[in-house]
Formats: sequence, structure tokens, C-alpha cells
Amino acid sequence: MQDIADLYQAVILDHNRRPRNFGEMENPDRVAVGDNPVCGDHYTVFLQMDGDRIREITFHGAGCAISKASASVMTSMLKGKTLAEIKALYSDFHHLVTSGEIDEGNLSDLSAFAGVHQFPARIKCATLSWHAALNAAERPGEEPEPVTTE
Amino acid sequence: MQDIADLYQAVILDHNRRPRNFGEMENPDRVAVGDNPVCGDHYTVFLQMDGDRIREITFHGAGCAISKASASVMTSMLKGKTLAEIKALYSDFHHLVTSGEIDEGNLSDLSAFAGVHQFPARIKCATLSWHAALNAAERPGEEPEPVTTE
Amino acid sequence: MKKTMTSIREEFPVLDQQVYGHDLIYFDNAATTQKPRSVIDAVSGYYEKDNSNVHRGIHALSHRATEAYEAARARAAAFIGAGSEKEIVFTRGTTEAINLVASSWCNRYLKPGDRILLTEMEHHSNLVPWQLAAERTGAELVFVPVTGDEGLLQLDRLDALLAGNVKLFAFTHISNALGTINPVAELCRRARDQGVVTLVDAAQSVGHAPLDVSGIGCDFLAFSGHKMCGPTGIGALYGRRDLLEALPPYHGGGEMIRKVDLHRSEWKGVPHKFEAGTPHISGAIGLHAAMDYLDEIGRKAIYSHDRELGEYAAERLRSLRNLRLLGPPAERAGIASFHLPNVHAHDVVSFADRRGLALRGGHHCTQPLMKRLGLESTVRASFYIYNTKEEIDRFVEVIEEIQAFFG
Amino acid sequence: MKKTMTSIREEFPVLDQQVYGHDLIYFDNAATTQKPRSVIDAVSGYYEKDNSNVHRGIHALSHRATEAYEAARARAAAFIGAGSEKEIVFTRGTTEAINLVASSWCNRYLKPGDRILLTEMEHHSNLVPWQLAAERTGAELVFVPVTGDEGLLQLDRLDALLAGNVKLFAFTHISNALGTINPVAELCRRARDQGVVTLVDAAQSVGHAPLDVSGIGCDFLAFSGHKMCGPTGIGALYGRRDLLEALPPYHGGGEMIRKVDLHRSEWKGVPHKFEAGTPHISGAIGLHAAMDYLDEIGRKAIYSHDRELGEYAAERLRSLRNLRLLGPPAERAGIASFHLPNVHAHDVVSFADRRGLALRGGHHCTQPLMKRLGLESTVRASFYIYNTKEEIDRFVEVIEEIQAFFG
Ligand SMILES: Cc1ncc(COP(=O)(O)O)c(C=O)c1O
Ligand SMILES: Cc1ncc(COP(=O)(O)O)c(C=O)c1O
Repeated sequence: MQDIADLYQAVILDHNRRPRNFGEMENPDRVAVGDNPVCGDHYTVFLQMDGDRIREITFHGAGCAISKASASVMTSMLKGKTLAEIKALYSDFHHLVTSGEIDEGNLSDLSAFAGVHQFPARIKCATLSWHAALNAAERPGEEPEPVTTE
Repeated sequence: MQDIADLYQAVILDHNRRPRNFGEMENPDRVAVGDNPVCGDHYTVFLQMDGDRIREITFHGAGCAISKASASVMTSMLKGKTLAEIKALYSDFHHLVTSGEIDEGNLSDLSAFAGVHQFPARIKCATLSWHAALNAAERPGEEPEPVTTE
Repeated sequence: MKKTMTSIREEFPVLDQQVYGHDLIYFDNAATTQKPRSVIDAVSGYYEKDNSNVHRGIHALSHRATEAYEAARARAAAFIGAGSEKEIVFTRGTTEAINLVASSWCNRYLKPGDRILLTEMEHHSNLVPWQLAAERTGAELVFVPVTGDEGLLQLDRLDALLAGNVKLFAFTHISNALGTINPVAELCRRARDQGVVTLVDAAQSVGHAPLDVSGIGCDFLAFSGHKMCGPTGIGALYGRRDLLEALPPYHGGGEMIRKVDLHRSEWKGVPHKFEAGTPHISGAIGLHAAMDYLDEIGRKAIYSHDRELGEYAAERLRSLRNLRLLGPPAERAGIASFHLPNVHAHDVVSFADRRGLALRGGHHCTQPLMKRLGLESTVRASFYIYNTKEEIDRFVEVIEEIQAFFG
Repeated sequence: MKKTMTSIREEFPVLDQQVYGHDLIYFDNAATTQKPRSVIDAVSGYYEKDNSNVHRGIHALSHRATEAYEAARARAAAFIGAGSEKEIVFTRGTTEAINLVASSWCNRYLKPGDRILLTEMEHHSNLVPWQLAAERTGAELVFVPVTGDEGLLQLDRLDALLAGNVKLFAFTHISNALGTINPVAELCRRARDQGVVTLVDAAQSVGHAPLDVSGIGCDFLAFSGHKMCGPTGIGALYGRRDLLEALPPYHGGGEMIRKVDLHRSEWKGVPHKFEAGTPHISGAIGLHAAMDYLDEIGRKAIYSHDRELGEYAAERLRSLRNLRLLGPPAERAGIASFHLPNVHAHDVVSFADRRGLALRGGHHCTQPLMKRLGLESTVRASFYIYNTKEEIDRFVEVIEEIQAFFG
């Protein structure tokens, strides 16, 4: 029996209650907004960069437990990573939330999201902040359009 | 068994082959057009009046056997009738083609159309020229709109 | 109700299933209702026996299909108390019906500076078409405000608003987001007193309550079959005959013309002028069966059943801590919408789903209303003829479980 | 065909009936086709198991309905060789699909003096929408002429016509009135060479022949489910993705928006931008089953079967005296249209009906073409997968009987 606890792992409930790196950043190098108008989830991701490496990352906004916990876990893991590393990690994470399969050892707390694949309507919640972070990290200079998952 | 011969009575086939009062009139007092664009039936009815009594009536145009025979029988019967008499006759005829019931003795050749009620799609064919004739007889003076049955 | 609850439930095949090991409790009726056997069979029966195109044919099947299609129109006219079947235009649903008026009526009558009056509680389908019309014609939109969480229209402002060069007033009969029942007859009367044309969005009311357009006194009224036990893809626009006759056509195509030349055409009379192309024949026939079904139960009985469930749910929810119940204090339709400050609506709905409970979470296509309430979304339970108080008890249990889980 | 004729006929419940004591011979397939058991069951099955509104919900039924609805879209894209399911907009049918382009595309791109090229053989649904668009935008309509009774396009005139400030060229793939099969790929190539956007009316071809939009090279293509074994009320517009993306929305309402404020809104991406309101979910699901059914038989097989019947009927009719057969001398679709100088089309159809034979008589929604041929109407027999040569023999017998009766 798949139950609701598969989706809301303890790690997720914890990050939802006490999100890490939560708050606006004073002097961000880059900012991107992620938006799901269908459910009203909306987050802003703030970055400070060292070249193409993330030095500092925070997020702010509101949404469901899955999207908030995902943003919280993500920010905890992206600090110090390069754009290429982020992309690779996102690719593993995306595989995880769509298939439930844990291939890689370096997912760490992200593996708490394995249950999401049983809740297809919630996959977008799990990936929303990632889209925003990638959007910010990839497009230096420009004022990016808000990314949306619908 | 209802068969096709119920619709196409000998009288109808005869009037269809040799329509009476068929042709344009030289000096009509009134003219009205009856039109069924769905099947392309279209007739013009020409009248010469004595007060509200029809002196002469002819028709011209083309259409299916039912509409043509109906116009032919109608013109044969309306000569010399007043508007009130025509309305009464049309009311009987309309009852006939929608119910199949022959109430009145004065329908004469019109009773050949009793079978039409079994062919509801054809009722409009049977009444098209009547609408035109009534339209012409009722609205002296004006240039009448074409009547249509759709 | 004339039928027992057991017999009603048995008539809806979809209810007889389990979801994740729990009996399905379907509380998403404001989004769409389920279909009774008689409606499903009317649609199949049409395809099995009479299927044919309508209007243009004189063979037996075509005649049967045409008769059945036009009988559905006459039935719809009678169902809502229209004076003639010529006042019923079949559309895909409420949305298309409103778009038809927003296109044909607005293009003909509105000029820059004219105003369209709406309310702050409208469904996007009764808002966005008017935004597009306003953009095209240069007209402006103005809104009757909504009071706070109670979700009532601020009617003391209405006459002044109507007086401000308003040409059309479009509003919902029952709010899909909050369950508010608006005093439609009064609204129409006040609009008529100022010469303003009215459109009632009856998506949430036609299948839930006795309804009579002549009593209401509206000029246009729109509804959807799928929200009243009918098939998807069918709905209707009621329009007062003289108004419909004065309108230009909507779509062009087969069936709606009288005569076509290469460069110009003449239209049929109402309502066919507005129905271009092959219509949704099986949909109209299924809708006919749905109207028969609802009248068999009785719309008065449905109305009191739905409202009783709405009141009961509201009462039970009010007793929960940390829950913000929205909607009117009394006279509530069968809709209970609420906000849990500690749990996002989507988490509530996902969780409830695993208990077999179908709820809706989100903005319910009323983003401006949500903004007015200071919310992104609410959780909504909406009831219909086959729902019971026992289901509501179970639902409240699940909400309590959710509060404890995320607490 | 992979299936035998007997097994195919058994799959269509409607065929198993008598009309006025005669076995039904259904030769009105160009108006609408019959539905196989699998399509009827797909529609019922949806209502019995999964019925729910799409897109906005996250409970189990809503998820199933959304998946099924979007799977139908992907299937339609694959069925006609579109590059992506985002290129498929569900509509009520061909007529609405053409109206969508005539509204959104023409309003955006046409200015006074621009031209829309059509042909003289178009169905009213591919003519009247452009008349309305021309009236709105000040554009003009021009026409590719049709040769006499053969009903072929006069293609030597095409390039010159296209060169005359034409912005859009809309034409039918297969003529519903005459059975002409137009060389669509060539027409699209010649239009593209002059930078002209193309729309193909594929109402008569999608269910009858292998079809691939990338091979054809069209920009837009429209079709109807009910003409290809699918339900009523559903059809689709194919549009090249970049073209669709550049277009303004069509209707406003729920489902098609991203964000709504009281005074302005943002749209979803394609194709949802064009689908306002609750869509015809069961229709899309039934259409999916219809496409599966047609591919099970094989569209190549269907194409040769239909054409074989068309040729056979033409050959048999040519042997009758006092009969004017219309349509192409060769390469005829499964359609035989003719005129009896001594008997009006409606008399033919009424008579044939009493012999169990369903024919169409009239202008077939192509009044300008009829005018070109100097006719008010023709009698049309149109064939599909379940029709046989024996039925055609019987049909010819009835036509002879009619000639004798009225002779
Ligand atoms: C060639 C052609 N185009 C367009 C149409 C219109 O299709 P629909 O009535 O399904 O919208 C038809 C069918 O009547 C047709 O045969
Ligand atoms: C109040 C209201 N208006 C309009 C609509 C739109 O109806 P449909 O989607 O059937 O066109 C809905 C349903 O979603 C509704 O609840």
C-alpha cells in the first residue's frame, strides 16, 4: 500500500516547518522567480556567485509542503556548486521524482522526494524552485522572466 | 406498411409532370417568392386581385415533386377565393399534411397530400407555395420579403 | 426526495469504486458532477440506434437525430422557463455561451467609454471574456465589491454603479468558490430599472435549484451540462428572443446559413444562426436525459438537500480549531470552502485523496476573489444529490487527521 | 483490410437495424460516420469510472481524466504526424477550428486590401468564416475556379492568384460534394513559395486516408471527430507551433489563463491558451478510441476500400441513362454525387429512404459550387469502411426504380 507517508517523509515535514536558507538576500547577484499560478505557489531564489559557482543562496515565498521543503533542501545542497554540477544534480533529482528510482549516491536529503513520483500532480511542486534557481544561474545579466510550471 | 406510394399519389405525380397555371404572369397585382434554400426549392407566385378575391394566379420556379404538385393544385383551387377563404383552406391543408387526417369535404385534390405527414421532412415542401401565396395576398402594396421555410 | 439515497447512489456507476483502498467520496461537484446511468445510456443509445447528422437530411436516421436534437432544445427551454425553444442556443458550456455574448453583443453595442459591470466574485469564465471585449471595444470594466470572508455582494453600491454608463451587468447566480447565493431576481430588476442588459452565469445553479428565467427577469443566462449530470461538451445560452434576433452571428459555417454566395451570405433565424457546423448532437441528447433525471428527483428536493449538506458541513467545520471557513453565514449553497493557516490547500487535497476523498484545492478560477480574501487558494468541498452527511462526517475526520499530521 | 468485412460490420451496432422493413444501407458518411463499439464504450467507460474535471485538480479521478484527455491530444498529434501535442487544439469540430483561425489569425495579421484565397468548391464552413473575417478586417476573398462537372481545381491559375497580395490560402483536401481529391502537398508548396500561410480543411480526409501534416507542409489543418468514427462535439485544429504561439487567444475563460487580475490576464502556453472552459473530455477520449480503431484497420486499407467503392459506384452510375454524374474522372474519393434531370434530389432521397437507403440530397453546404455547376442540388452517396459493393448494387437498383417511378 502506497500511503501518504511516502510523500510526506519526515525530512519533508521538517523542512516544511523550518525551512533552511529562508529569507530575502540583501545584495544578490541574481534573482529569479518561480511561479505556479494554478496552485499559487511562488518563490523567489536569490544567488551570490563566484564565477559560475554559487556562493550564497536563499529563497523566499510561499507554497505547499512539497515545494517549500524542496526549495529548502535544494538551497542547502547547492551552496558551493558550479552550474554544471547543479544541472547534473537536477537531472538526477528530476529522474527521482518522475520515476521513484534512486540511482545515484549523492542525492542525500533529496532522496526524501522519491515518493513524489506516485503523486504525478505534485511533481511540479517539487521542481518549481529548481527551475527558478537554474534560470537565475544560467542567465547572468538579464532580468529573467518568471519561470512557471503549470 | 407505409410505402412511398402513400406520398407520391397519382394526383401528385400528374401535377408534378404537368403543372397547372405554370408560368410568369404579364401584369400581376402582387408577386411573392417562396424559398427553401436547404433544398433549393424556389417558387414565385403571381396574383391578380379583385378586392380581396383572387382573380388570376400562376406560379413559376423549380423544386421537388411535392412542392411543385402542391403549388399546381393550390393555384387550381385558389382562383375566385377571398383571403379569408384561402386562410381557412390553408388551415385545413396544414392540418392534413401534419396529421394525415381528412376532416373537411372541401379539400378536393389537396387530399392527395395526406401521405405527407408520414414524411415530416417534406411538410415544408408541401406548404412552401402556400406561404408565398398568403404572403402576397395579405400584404398589398409592399414589396414583400421572400418567405422561406427551412 | 422522491427517490431514496440508496437508489440514487446506485444510479451513478462511478460512485461504486475504491480509491487507494477507501470508498470514493466525491466532493468535487462544483467542478463537474457525475452522470447517472440514464444519461450514459442516452448517449450510447443514440450512437447505437440513431446516429446521423442533423438538419440537412431527410432519411430516417437523420430525421430521428434532428428530432432528438431539437427535442433537447425544447426541453432545455422548458427546464429554465424560457418562452420558446428559439431562445436556446447550444454551446460547449457556460464559457462558450458567455464568449458568444461578449463577442456578438459587445461588438454590436459597445463603444469607448461604455461600461460593463461585473462582480469581484466572478469565475474567470465570466471575467476574461469581458476583458477581451473591453479591449476590443474600448469599454471599461467596473466591479461590485465583495465583503470579506462572508463573500456577499455589497449591494448598497449597486445602483450608483449601474448609473455610471453601464450597458451590461454580468454576474454569477451561485459562487463556485464560496457558495454564496446571489439575489438574481433583485439584481436583474435593479439593472432593468436603469436600462442595463443582464447576463446570469448559472453554471452552479441550473442543476441545483428550481430556476425560471422569466421569474428572474434576465436577458441572457448561461449554463453547462456537465455540472448538472449531463455530458461534457454541451451547454446553452438562453437569450431573450428579440435580443438574439438583433445580434450578428458568432461563428460562420454550415447549418447557420440560409443562403451563401462566394462573397456574402444570409443567416438562418435564431437560434440556428448561432450554431455553425455539426453540433454536439449526442451531448444535447444526453443533456435532455439529465434534465429528465433531475426533474424526476425534483429540483426543490435537490436544492434543499444540497443546502442542508452545505449547512451541515459549515457547522462541522466551524467547530474545528485553526480553520478559516469562508462563505455566507446563512443561505449557503452546497459548497464549503475553507483555509487551514498551517497547511497548504494542495497538501490537504493530496492527503485527502489517499483517503478516497476528492476535494478541490486552488483558486477555483476566481483569482481576483482570492486576492480580495488575501489568499492564494482554499480547499473546497462541494456536494450533490448523491452525497450524504455520513460522508461529511468522514471528511471532517480526515481534515482533523491532516491538521494533526502537519501540525 | 486486416479485419474481415463481417467483423467490421458487427462492430457497428447501428448497422444492425431495418428501416421500413429493409436492411439499413448507410451511405451518408460524408455527413457523419457511424461509431464502433469501442468508441461508444470508451465514452461510457469514462463516465462510469473516471469522470472528473481536468487540469485543476489533484485527486485521483481528476488526475485520470487529465491524463486521458492529454493522451488523446498526443494521440491526435501522432495520428496526423504533428511534431508535438502542443500543436493540437481541441475544438467542437472542423467549423470551430476554421473559425478560430479566421478570428485569431485574421484579426492579428490582415489589413484592408490583403487577400484570402479559397476555392470555389469549399464547404460553407471553409467559406463563411472567411467572409466574416474579410468584413471585419477589410480583406478580400479570391477564389481558385473549379472546372465543370469534373470538379477539379484550375491549377494553372494558382500561382498568379497567389501572387496577388494573398496572405492565407484555405482549401479542402477532399470535396464533400464531389469527391475530388486535391493535391494538398503541391498546393501548400506553391503557397509556401510565395510566403502564403495555408489551412487545409481535412474534414473528409483525416478518417479516410493516411495523412501527415509534415509531408503536406500545411500551416493549419482542421478536422472533425464525428466524420472519423468519433463522438460528436469534438474535433481539432492543428497549427504549426510558432504560428499558434504568436496568436492572441480565442475565447476567454477558465483553463486558458495563467494569471487573472480584475482588469487584465496572462495566458497559458499553447495549446491551452485556445481552450477556454471545461473541454469536451469524453469527446477527446472517444476520439482517441476512434483513432486507435482506424489504425487497427489500417488507413491505407481504408483509403483503397473507400476509393474502390467510389470508383465502383461511379462506374455503375455511368451506365444509367438520364443521369449526370459529377466529380473527377479518376482519383475519386468514396463519394458519388449525381443529378437526375427528371427527379428532384429530395424526391430521390425520400424514395430511397423507404427502401432503407440513407442518401443525402441538397447543396451539401456548397451552394457556390452548385451554382457553378448550374444545379440547385445533387444526390450524394458516400461510403466508408463498413460499406460493400453489394450495397452499391442495391443502391443502383433503387435509383433505377426511382427513375421508372417518376419517369
Ligand atoms: C469538407 C468539409 N468541411 C467542413 C465541414 C464541417 O465540419 P463540421 O460540421 O464537423 O464542423 C464538413 C462537414 O460537414 C465538410 O465536409
Ligand atoms: C460559476 C461558474 N461559471 C462558469 C464556469 C465555467 O463553466 P464551463 O467550464 O463548463 O464552461 C464554472 C465552472 O467551472 C463556474 O463554476
